[in-house]
Amino acid sequence: MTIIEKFNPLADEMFQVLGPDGRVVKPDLLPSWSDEKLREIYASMVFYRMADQKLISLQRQGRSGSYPSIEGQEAAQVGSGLAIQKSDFIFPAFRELAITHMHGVPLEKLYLYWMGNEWGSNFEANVAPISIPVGTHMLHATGFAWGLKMQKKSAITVSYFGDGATSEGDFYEAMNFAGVLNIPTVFFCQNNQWAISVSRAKQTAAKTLAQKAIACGMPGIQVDGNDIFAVHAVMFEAAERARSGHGPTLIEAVTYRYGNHTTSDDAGKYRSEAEVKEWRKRDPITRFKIFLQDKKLWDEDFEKKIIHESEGKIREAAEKAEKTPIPKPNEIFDYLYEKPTPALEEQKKYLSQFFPQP
Amino acid sequence: MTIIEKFNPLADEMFQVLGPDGRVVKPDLLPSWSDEKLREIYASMVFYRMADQKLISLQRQGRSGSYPSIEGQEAAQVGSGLAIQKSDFIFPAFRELAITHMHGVPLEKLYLYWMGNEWGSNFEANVAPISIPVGTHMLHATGFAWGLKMQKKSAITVSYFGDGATSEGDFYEAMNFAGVLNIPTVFFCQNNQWAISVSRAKQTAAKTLAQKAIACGMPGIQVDGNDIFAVHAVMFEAAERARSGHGPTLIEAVTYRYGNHTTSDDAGKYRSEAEVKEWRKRDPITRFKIFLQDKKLWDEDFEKKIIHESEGKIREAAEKAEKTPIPKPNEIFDYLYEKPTPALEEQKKYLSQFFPQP
Amino acid sequence: MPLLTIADALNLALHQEMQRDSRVMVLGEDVGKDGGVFRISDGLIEKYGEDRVVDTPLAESGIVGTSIGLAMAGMRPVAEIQFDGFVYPAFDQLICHAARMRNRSRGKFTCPMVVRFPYSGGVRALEHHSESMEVLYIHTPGLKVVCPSTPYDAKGLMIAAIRDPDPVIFMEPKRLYRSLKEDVPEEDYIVPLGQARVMIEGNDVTVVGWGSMIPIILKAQATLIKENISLEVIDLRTLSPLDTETILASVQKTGRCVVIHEAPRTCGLGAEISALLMEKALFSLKAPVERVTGFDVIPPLMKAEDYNLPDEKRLIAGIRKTLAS
Amino acid sequence: MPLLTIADALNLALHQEMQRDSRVMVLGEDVGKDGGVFRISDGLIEKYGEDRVVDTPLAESGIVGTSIGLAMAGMRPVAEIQFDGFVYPAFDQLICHAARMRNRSRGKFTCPMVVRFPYSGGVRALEHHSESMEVLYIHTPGLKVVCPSTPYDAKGLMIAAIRDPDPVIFMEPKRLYRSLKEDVPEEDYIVPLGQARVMIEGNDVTVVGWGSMIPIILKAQATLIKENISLEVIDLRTLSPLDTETILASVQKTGRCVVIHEAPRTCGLGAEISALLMEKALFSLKAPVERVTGFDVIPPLMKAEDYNLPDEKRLIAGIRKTLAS
Ligand SMILES: Cc1ncc(C[n+]2csc(CCOP(=O)(O)OP(=O)(O)O)c2C)c(N)n1
Ligand SMILES: Cc1ncc(C[n+]2csc(CCOP(=O)(O)OP(=O)(O)O)c2C)c(N)n1
Ligand SMILES: [Mg+2]
Ligand SMILES: [Mg+2]
Repeated sequence: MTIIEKFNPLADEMFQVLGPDGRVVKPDLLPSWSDEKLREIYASMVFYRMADQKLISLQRQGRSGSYPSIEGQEAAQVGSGLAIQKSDFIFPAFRELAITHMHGVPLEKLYLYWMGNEWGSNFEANVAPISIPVGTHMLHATGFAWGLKMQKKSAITVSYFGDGATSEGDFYEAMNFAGVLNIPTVFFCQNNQWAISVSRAKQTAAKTLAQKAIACGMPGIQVDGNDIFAVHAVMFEAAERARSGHGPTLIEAVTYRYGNHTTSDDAGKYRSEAEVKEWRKRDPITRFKIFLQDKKLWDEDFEKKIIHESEGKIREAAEKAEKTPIPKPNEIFDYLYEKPTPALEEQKKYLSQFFPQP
Repeated sequence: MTIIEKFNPLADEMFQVLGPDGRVVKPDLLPSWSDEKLREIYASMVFYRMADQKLISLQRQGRSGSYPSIEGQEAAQVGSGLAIQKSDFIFPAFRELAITHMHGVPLEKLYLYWMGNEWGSNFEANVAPISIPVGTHMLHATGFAWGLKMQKKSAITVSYFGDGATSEGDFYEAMNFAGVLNIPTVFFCQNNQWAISVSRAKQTAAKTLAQKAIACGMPGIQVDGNDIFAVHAVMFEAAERARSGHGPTLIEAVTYRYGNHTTSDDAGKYRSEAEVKEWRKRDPITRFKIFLQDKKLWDEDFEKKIIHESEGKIREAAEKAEKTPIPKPNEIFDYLYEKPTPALEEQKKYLSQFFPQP
Repeated sequence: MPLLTIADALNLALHQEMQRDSRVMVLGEDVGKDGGVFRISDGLIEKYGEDRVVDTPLAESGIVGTSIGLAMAGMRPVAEIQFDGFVYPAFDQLICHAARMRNRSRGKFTCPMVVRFPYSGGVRALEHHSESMEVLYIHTPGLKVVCPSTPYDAKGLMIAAIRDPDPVIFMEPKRLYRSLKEDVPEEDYIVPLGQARVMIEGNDVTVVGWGSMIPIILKAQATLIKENISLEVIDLRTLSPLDTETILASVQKTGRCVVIHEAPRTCGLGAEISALLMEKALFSLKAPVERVTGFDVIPPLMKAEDYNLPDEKRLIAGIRKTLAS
Repeated sequence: MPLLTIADALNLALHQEMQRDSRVMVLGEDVGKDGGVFRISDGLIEKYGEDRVVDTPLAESGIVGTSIGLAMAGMRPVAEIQFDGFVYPAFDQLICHAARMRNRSRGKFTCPMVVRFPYSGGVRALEHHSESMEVLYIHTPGLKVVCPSTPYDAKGLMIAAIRDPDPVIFMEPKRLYRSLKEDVPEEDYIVPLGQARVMIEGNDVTVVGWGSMIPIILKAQATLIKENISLEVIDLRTLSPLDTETILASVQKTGRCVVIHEAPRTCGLGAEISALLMEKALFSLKAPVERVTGFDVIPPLMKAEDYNLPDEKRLIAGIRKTLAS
């Protein structure tokens, strides 16, 4: 418990373990992961980049709805996901393909969701449904963790959200409730520099997003979101703080969205290719690859193998999702309440005239 | 421009010029007010305490609706009001009898408002209507100041609100817009320690309310709200910062609400008499009286004279307000839009059957 | 059986449900030591402690948003919003999340929670303290909306609402909080959601109302019965889902119907009831369904408040109108 | 006259009003460089600069709340909310302040402002992007609500809304943004608020709709005319204040009426129109007023979206039903 407490969000620093060039900056803070684990983690990041790409092409082919890409944010998600326990609960926004899958949601479910089927949100894992209204679900994560605390459970919650989300009043209210009620939750902000076309600088005059925690009397820390070790270390501490009754933490993971906001967006309208190029130099996967190379844990064969394996899994998930039958007309009425109301029954019957069910 | 910039809202200090005992702590920061002006200011604080008391007794007699007393907060309001210009705009919450009157609203209007007549909000002065929904009107002050800036006017806006209001998302959004758009406005929080029965400590884990400004990249300062000189000095700087294009400031004026939340409330249910007594020792009027006594500017005759004069003005205002005819039935329809809609005309006609108008 | 007011009955229901079910929590502004500004949660904090009875920060979206999380986690939050006019900051959480969590997750997560607040005018309060905007919640799929008018129903509906598996908006007619008393059983009972109550049977005109309008209907009934005009009085009790069957059965009998509500006229619940009768009972109607409502205005401050509130005179005029055609 | 889409026409109206009146500002999320996610504000920032065309922080209450202040100060803000489902965080500012400032201050302060947003389903969008909750605004006294269905009206209504002295909610049928083109005058003109338009005259059934439902009505009209069933088609254009007169005149002629809307059925605007006809035209009605509406459900995700959206088949069934009785 030292990184977070030592950190001063007003000092304009960013916590980092692995530099953009793949060299270790703070060797004492490297986790004691086995070579096997390191390779697995690398493989998972590659897998997520490919799974993300797949959805983009499905959308282009009209086989999915519009989709917000995570490309560039793999370390932020995988690094934080590695630091929590399966019994902890994740509250995602919408740009969270990696962390939601990592926390137990099958890929075909996530694909199904983006294809526009509510069953794609029926998660078995400890993951709340994808939340489209920006900034609203951190209140749920706070309330849920409050409930866990009431029930004397040791699990915590983590909410994921973007830089834009920090401008919503609900974000502030969630932090304020969490702070004053000492709630076991972590606010994990993926500052990917853009909220659609609005830059981080236009979102707030605050120098860092981490410093927003000060308004609610809780610690805030800025971390290099493309550095998987740094993210992991900070998230691990924040989770342990929460779990041990020390309350919430705000983490600002500094990262970048390489792609368009969603497949409906054209980022070329509002930002330069040069900027994207600059950020690609700090790529989370490349950086980690160099680290592995230095440890002789990476070679071309390994890369080919994980690409091949990933392709198989991804193809399978896409097929499963596409084969899922579309919902029946009845379904739009059946999940509003535990028991449909008389009006809903009447409307259901009326609709069956137009869409006879088998 | 030094007090605000030098202030560190995280250092747990409170800016003060005149100590609770009436002795000057920072003589170099005393304003160069004439003896006459000092006596006038004292008289106005006494007047406001009496005008406030009058409404409480009118309410007890069933001659007014419930009313939120300002007793104890006179220095915060008068001190800040002295530091701004008549062309500046005030956006009050509801506990602002002194500042709204001081800024030009006749007392009878304010009485009329609390008696439940909309004409009591038809201010000629540069004062927005009383705003009941807690925390919402700081956005208006921000927008209004934005408009003034667009129109290249030199006036600024000041919003007044309580400690409880700082928990609303709108408060944060207002500060965030003001910060990032560099709006000429001042956020003036009267932290009177209570939001009805909820103590300051239960409102937020932040040590000071002033530090909430950090979340929006603007300066925040905590000031002794019962010290008229300190409030004036800080407000003067904040106003000048705004006016000269340096952006918004959050001021936390630390004060106390002696009375019940409103005349409908019983503060005995949630706080101790001892606490109130402790705060009365830091009374803003007594403190200022001692200061005047030391300068030989106060004696019993003076006190009697101002009490006598105030009584007259207050009686007159109450009479005027009570003599104001109650609104006619038509009025409830006539101010919704510039021109009543056909439905409203129909409803007006219908109502006239039940309340024939002279 | 003790004689209780609506306020007492609600307080009793909260006490009993907190006693019975440790998942039940009460949260909101001033619900703790103060017992709520109308004292509906009086005594709870002393009995069930600060963990289960929570004075929250002053933030309605926060109150409802964290309640959603609490409910998803298996608690049974009863959130108080201090007044009708202060629910709106929480409207986004209500419509986007509380109302949708079950549907969105195909039943994986649910929001068994109650959001209760005083509504109605007639108490000479400040601006934003005299509203009746039930339509906002009725028109939001996924919410249920409840509004008692008697102490007995207040207790039974509150218990039903707390035990309901879905989010319930519980509107309490503030001007009736302490204006009437009735025998309320000590024991645990529920008044099922979704069932209107025929308070008085009659033959000439069906009058449909709820909450704060019920005493006005009862007065009109007592007045008109002297002229041999017999009203059938229906207290909806639950506004969503609507008990269309009970209304329909009555209007098929009487052939005439007046709906009375405080809410603004345009797109009020009166319109829905009128439209339903149009669709399902047009040929039973001897006269157009009449609406006696608040106007399409902002609730006036107290001096002019009575102009807007439907009263016995206006109701009787509406009834006579349906009888005249 | 150029052939324009609704999107073009709105864009043109914004350009012309910004040109004409320096008090007009456009603010919201992504309205600047991006020109809005639907490009309605395209080119404005280049022409009128960053001061008047403002990419705000991502906070809807902030956008509407500061617009209120701007309007009070004498500006003419046109605020964009990015989608129908994201207006709710601003609902409190709309109902408590924008709608009330004039009444509260007895005319001292007013809120001449426009809050515009795309609404309607049918574009295969994400959750919260396909809503039609106009009733929330119609039922709020003090707001006006506008909803065009053609490029001509889009431009004329937008200009009227910007010049209106009161707050206007401007709902843009997103699925029609680019689906039809028509000649739109270059010059400055307004379509007055509060006036419905009889799009097609007919004798058998009056069909009332607005926005995204108009093309469906027109299709049904074209289908049915072949069977010699003649529809009178009314496009409301303004939803509040309602042009009751035009509806009434038509139904007095046809004796039959169908209202179609995407919004949830219960307490939809269809109910109000039905209730009005009940009150003002019951004895002209040859059949009950029929409502063809969205269901009381949460707008389904895209795979199931069509189940919920009223279409030509359902409309024609409704029309036939009124003709059968
Ligand atoms: C309340 C709300 N307002 C607007 C939108 C439309 N919208 C979707 S994503 C987005 C930008 C979000 O930015 P950020 O929080 O930084 O997340 P990112 O997309 O970068 O992951 C906007 C404005 C929304 N979904 N919800
Ligand atoms: C949005 C909203 N929620 C609740 C209330 C009810 N209410 C009125 S005053 C008040 C407490 C306000 O506390 P604070 O901001 O500290 O101001 P003070 O009353 O102490 O001046 C509350 C909860 C309200 N008026 N508006
Ligand atoms: Mg972002
Ligand atoms: Mg206070």
